[in-house]
Amino acid sequence: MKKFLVTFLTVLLGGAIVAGVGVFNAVQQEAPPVLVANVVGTKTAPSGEEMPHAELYLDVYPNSSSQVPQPETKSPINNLLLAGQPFYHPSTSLQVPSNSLVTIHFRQYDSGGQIYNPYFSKVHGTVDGTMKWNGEEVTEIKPDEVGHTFTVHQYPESTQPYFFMSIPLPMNKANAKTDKMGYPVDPQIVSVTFMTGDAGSYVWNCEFPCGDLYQEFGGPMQTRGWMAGTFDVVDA
Amino acid sequence: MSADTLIPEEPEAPTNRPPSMERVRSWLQRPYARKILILTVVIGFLLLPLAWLLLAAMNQTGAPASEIMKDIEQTVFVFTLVSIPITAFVFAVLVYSLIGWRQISGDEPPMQDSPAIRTNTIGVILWTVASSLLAMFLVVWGLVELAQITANSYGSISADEQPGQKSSEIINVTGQQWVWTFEYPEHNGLTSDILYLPLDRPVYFNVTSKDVIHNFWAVELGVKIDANPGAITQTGVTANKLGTFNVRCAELCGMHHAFMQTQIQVLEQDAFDSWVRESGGKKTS
Amino acid sequence: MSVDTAVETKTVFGAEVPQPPQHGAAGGVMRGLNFGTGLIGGIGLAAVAGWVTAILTPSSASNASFAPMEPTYVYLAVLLGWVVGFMLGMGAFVGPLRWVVGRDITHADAEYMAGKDLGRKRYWKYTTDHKVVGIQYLVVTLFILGFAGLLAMLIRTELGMTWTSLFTPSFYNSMIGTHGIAMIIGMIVVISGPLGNFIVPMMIGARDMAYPRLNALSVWLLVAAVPMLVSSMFMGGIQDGWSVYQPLASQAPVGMLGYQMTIIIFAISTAIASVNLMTTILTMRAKGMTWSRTPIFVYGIFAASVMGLYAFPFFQYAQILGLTDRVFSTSFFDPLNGGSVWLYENLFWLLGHPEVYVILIPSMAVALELMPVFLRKPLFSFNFAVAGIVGVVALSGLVWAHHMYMTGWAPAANYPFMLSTEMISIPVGFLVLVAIGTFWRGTAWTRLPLMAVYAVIFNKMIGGVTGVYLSDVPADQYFHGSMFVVAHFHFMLMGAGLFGAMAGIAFFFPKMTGRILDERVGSIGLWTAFIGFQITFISMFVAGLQGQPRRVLDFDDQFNLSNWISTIGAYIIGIGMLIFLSAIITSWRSGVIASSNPWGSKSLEWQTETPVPLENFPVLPVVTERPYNYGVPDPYEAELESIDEDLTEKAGTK
Amino acid sequence: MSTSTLPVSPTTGEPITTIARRARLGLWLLIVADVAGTIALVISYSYLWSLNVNGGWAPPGATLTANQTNSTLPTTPSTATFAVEWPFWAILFVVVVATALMWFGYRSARSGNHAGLMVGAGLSFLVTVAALIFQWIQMSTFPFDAGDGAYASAVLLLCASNIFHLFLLLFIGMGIFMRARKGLIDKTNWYQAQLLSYYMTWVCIAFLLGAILTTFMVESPNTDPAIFGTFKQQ
Repeated sequence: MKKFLVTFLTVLLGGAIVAGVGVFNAVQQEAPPVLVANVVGTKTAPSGEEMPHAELYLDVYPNSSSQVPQPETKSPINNLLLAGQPFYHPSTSLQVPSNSLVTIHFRQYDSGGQIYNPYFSKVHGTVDGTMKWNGEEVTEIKPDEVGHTFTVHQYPESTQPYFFMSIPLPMNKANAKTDKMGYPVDPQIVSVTFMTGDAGSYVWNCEFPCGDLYQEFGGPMQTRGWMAGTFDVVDA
Repeated sequence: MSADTLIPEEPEAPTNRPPSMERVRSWLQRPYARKILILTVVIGFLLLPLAWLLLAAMNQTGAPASEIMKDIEQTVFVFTLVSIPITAFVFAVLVYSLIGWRQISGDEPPMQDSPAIRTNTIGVILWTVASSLLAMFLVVWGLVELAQITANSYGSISADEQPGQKSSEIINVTGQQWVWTFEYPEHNGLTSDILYLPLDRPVYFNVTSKDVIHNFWAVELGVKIDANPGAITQTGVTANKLGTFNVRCAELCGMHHAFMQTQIQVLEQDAFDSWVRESGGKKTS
Repeated sequence: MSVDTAVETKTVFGAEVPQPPQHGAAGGVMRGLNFGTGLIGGIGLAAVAGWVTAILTPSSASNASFAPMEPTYVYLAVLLGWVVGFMLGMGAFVGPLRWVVGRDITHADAEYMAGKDLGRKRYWKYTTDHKVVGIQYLVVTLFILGFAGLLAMLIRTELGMTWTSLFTPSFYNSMIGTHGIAMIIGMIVVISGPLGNFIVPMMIGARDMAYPRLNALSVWLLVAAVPMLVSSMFMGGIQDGWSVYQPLASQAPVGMLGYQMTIIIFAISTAIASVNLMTTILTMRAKGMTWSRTPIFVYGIFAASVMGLYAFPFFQYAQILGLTDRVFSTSFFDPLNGGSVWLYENLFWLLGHPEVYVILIPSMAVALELMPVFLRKPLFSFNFAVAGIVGVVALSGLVWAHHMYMTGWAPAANYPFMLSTEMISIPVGFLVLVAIGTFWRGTAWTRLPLMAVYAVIFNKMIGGVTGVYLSDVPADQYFHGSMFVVAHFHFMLMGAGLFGAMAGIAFFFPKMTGRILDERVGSIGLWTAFIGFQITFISMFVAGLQGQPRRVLDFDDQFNLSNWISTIGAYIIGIGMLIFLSAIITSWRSGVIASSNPWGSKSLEWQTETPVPLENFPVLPVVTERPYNYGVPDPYEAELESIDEDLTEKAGTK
Repeated sequence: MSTSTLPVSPTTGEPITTIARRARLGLWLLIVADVAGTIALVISYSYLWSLNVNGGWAPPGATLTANQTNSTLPTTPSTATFAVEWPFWAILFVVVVATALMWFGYRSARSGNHAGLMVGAGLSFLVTVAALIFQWIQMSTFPFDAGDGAYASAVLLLCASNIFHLFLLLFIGMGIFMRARKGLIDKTNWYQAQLLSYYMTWVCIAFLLGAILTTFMVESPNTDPAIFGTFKQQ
């Protein structure tokens, strides 16, 4: 019987190791806390229908400093390897209500340049296909003046509605006035309004190459909490 | 119970049969030979539904939407049928070896040895010929199908049918981490994140990538080709079914590889034209 | 003779042998070195190298795409420091340096290094005895497989729990990459390492391997390589699958260096091990052991060594080129500056496909080797078994591009590669024929090793048939890059490979450890794993047929069911493997003491006593008969002959 | 001499001829692995040469014009020029000389001419050092850096492979010389010198391959490759 006890213990120990490593890594790699878009009233959709209206505020920083907070992460190696890289703030895990109009306000503090694919210098998927840039309604910006993009795209589930939205965030010019930490005093203000359908889970990432390594698409571009994240549409 | 050690009944006196037939007949009279053959047939019939089950799984989201996909399914079907007999035979021997021929357990090595069959010329020749023929069949089938599929896509189209002809449509597919974009160069460079295809018209895809390797997989259309950075790969298809289909990326391309998916909308020609007009593309043809 | 002093002599195997001068006690500096000093040397030198590099590298150093280079340089220095320091601490450089200065090793030195009178300590040292190396390989391999298996469990957990996601996509990608390459490394060595080193010299009647010190080098290089792979998990990981296709690999965090260094070192280890095994087999077979009297297992190991020898350098160079791309900004795989992604794929798969057979052929050879013992009859058509192995080796180098059907690198090349790939089913079919023929009318002694062989043949059939779909370009156009491929190669590498390794370990366990592997617990483990295996990978076939791409952590709802079942199966495999592991552990510690030949086998390795003495055979054996000389005259053959006689008589009387 | 028995290995007691036979086989097999690695480099060079991806195989001293590149990408096309080809042949010549000297040393050892062995092994060692220095000078004076496109990368790695080979030769050559000095290599036990001669011969072939590549495969045959990230040809 003793050998069966040993067997049982081996299985138990093996399971415990797997569970332990799994939990440890899951905690280590946990996504940043969810940022919820709060419903702030109603708004008229282009169809004339009154819909709930929610708002969300996001900032894009070129790097972390004492003036701006750190990206939310529990992974020490990410903090080490991605120091000085751009990130979205306050969170990259976003949640918006379904069947409503959502407005996201961006403040963009980073510089930028030429985007690979001019498709992403245009506005896609918003109400009227426009965005408000420093108070002005535009449908696209110059491909060589892009700072970042906010591109939400399809989650691989066919049961949820197709959703694609891409917004270019213009860059701050090199001669822009900066404060003593090097951030622009007047960041690029962009706000977009879009309509959500039924509930679903999506992901978003930046399509402007602002990371490091090959094609400047490594590092922060491939790390949630920096330039990519989740985008959940949930029933209120 | 050891049926095999029993010598079968006295063989019938040979009549006019050729000697080889006599040997085969004598072989078939052995109890295990018949049982294995029966087992092979039974297992074969048990495996037979696989040929349809595989297709059912492949068609879970709908029947093939192109000639290419139909060819692929046909290939899968035929290959399944062809491999069933040989699989069934091997499984039959495995099963019979466990339950038919005498088996023993215990801690000590068995006292009695089994028959010392070092080889069997007829069996070996049969197997070699059969497996070579099977392999040949698979190769020939594959080559013919491949030529056919290639003809249905970009590769071997004759000059007068090359893209640029009125009947066809060119689409430039760009893979980029982690979004597909589709450009319609014949329509004023119209670009879209959903792949719109006209029904029953050949479409040619030029595929490339702006960063790493992606794989453009139009699942229900049976189209698959890598999007390579620094190179243009070409393929094509004629969609023959209306509906919404899937594009998935089939080559690991970084963090959001699992999410690099989009839709294919196959539209009637009218609907396609009006989509082109509404999206700001110029109808050139 | 130029040496004029009186030469000491020593009696070695009955012969008076002159000895070079002995410097100090036997073993020299090796007396003070062991695994502990290896660790101290490795970690110490790694720390020093990393620290110096950190000081020397300006923190502003960056490459053309703004990547900060400091972590890269420091990590690379740490890895190099670890390898050099570890091998230094183990004493790997003592032999070469003594050779250069002309202080040749004496017989006493050699005996010390072979672990004579060292007891258990010899397992922790740079020991040259092939039996010690075999055990070291076994333990290292079990660790590698355990690590990779742990990752497999985590991967399946993520895929099964469709309602929640445990890991970020980056970490998930890094897990699949590390799982893949760790399994590949583990599976490549799992048979040719432990069994190849421990058993093959005894099987051919030799006293040791041809190059005992290279043998020790190969196992300790493996030990040096694997921690680098594990460390890469903590440096951002390998987020690119086991094949680390470029240029995606150039985007991975610095952990990629861990992968590249692991492969570079592992390839050296493999090349050395291959040379050693091949030379041993070619030159050290016992008197009378002609090629037709050589057991099939030896052929299998030889074939694996041949393929490993010519294929691994391609992989190694692919990683060297990738490493220079990352560290020195060269552009072999960077298409912006003239590099080609197809170059990487070609170099990689030039290894990649032979490597599959490096895993499979030894496993099939183990199956064929132990079938005659348990069925008490000779191997059916020995020549066909050899022909099958030779055919696979010959074709293995000509089929690599079937992994690249869909890359578009050369559409016209798909035709010949489809031809060569489907041709390979003929030699593989020979091996199946030999297995079938050996089962034919055999009295099965249904012990654990034989049962594992049944599992191998069964899985091999499924893997082989599904491989036919993938070898066909039109069908591959649907299956390429889908879960179908994953299921297929798990059937081959795990279903045939790993179960074959389990058969081999169970079979040779009494010779290696002196104890019998517990039949009951081992069988429970084996069958649990087998059932779990079928559940996991058959439902993975279904997922692939439905159209699920591989290496995704999130998927459409329609794949939920098959993934969920697959995950349950994976847990069953995990439990089964742990049970099997516990059988190994308990039997090793306190199993039934084995006699020297518990299976009643006729091959040479069982004729020596257990535990095996240092020199294996006090007197080298002489082989006088073919292997697998089991069996009794066949009653049916007599019957057939009588029919033939009757017929000739009839023909004569006509 | 005739009375002395056949020399045997001090560790296993086997005749030295057996050991030599085994070592020769092992060397041939190691050379197979080395050949495979070198072929990987040859494949890399010729593959990149034939493809000229994105026009990145060094255009000799010229830059691509604006409409020839993909202006959306943050990359500067290579401005490298091709290397001078004669140093490859010169270094090959030096290595051949070293090899010939080693062969002379080995043949001398076989015929019992100890002085010849010492001269051959010693001079071969020195010439190998010279080859290493030449190779290093060539590598450090190329008109390009590692980052200057595919041609630069391929050539530099060929040279690095050469340097690796030369270092190996130095190590073994030093050993042969020291052992010859100690009298460990003589008329009856010469196989290690033979092994080095064999290996050096292969190294010459590897150098020759490099020289052939860099001489005869310079300008890429593909003059209008696709432009990265676009559907245009150059």
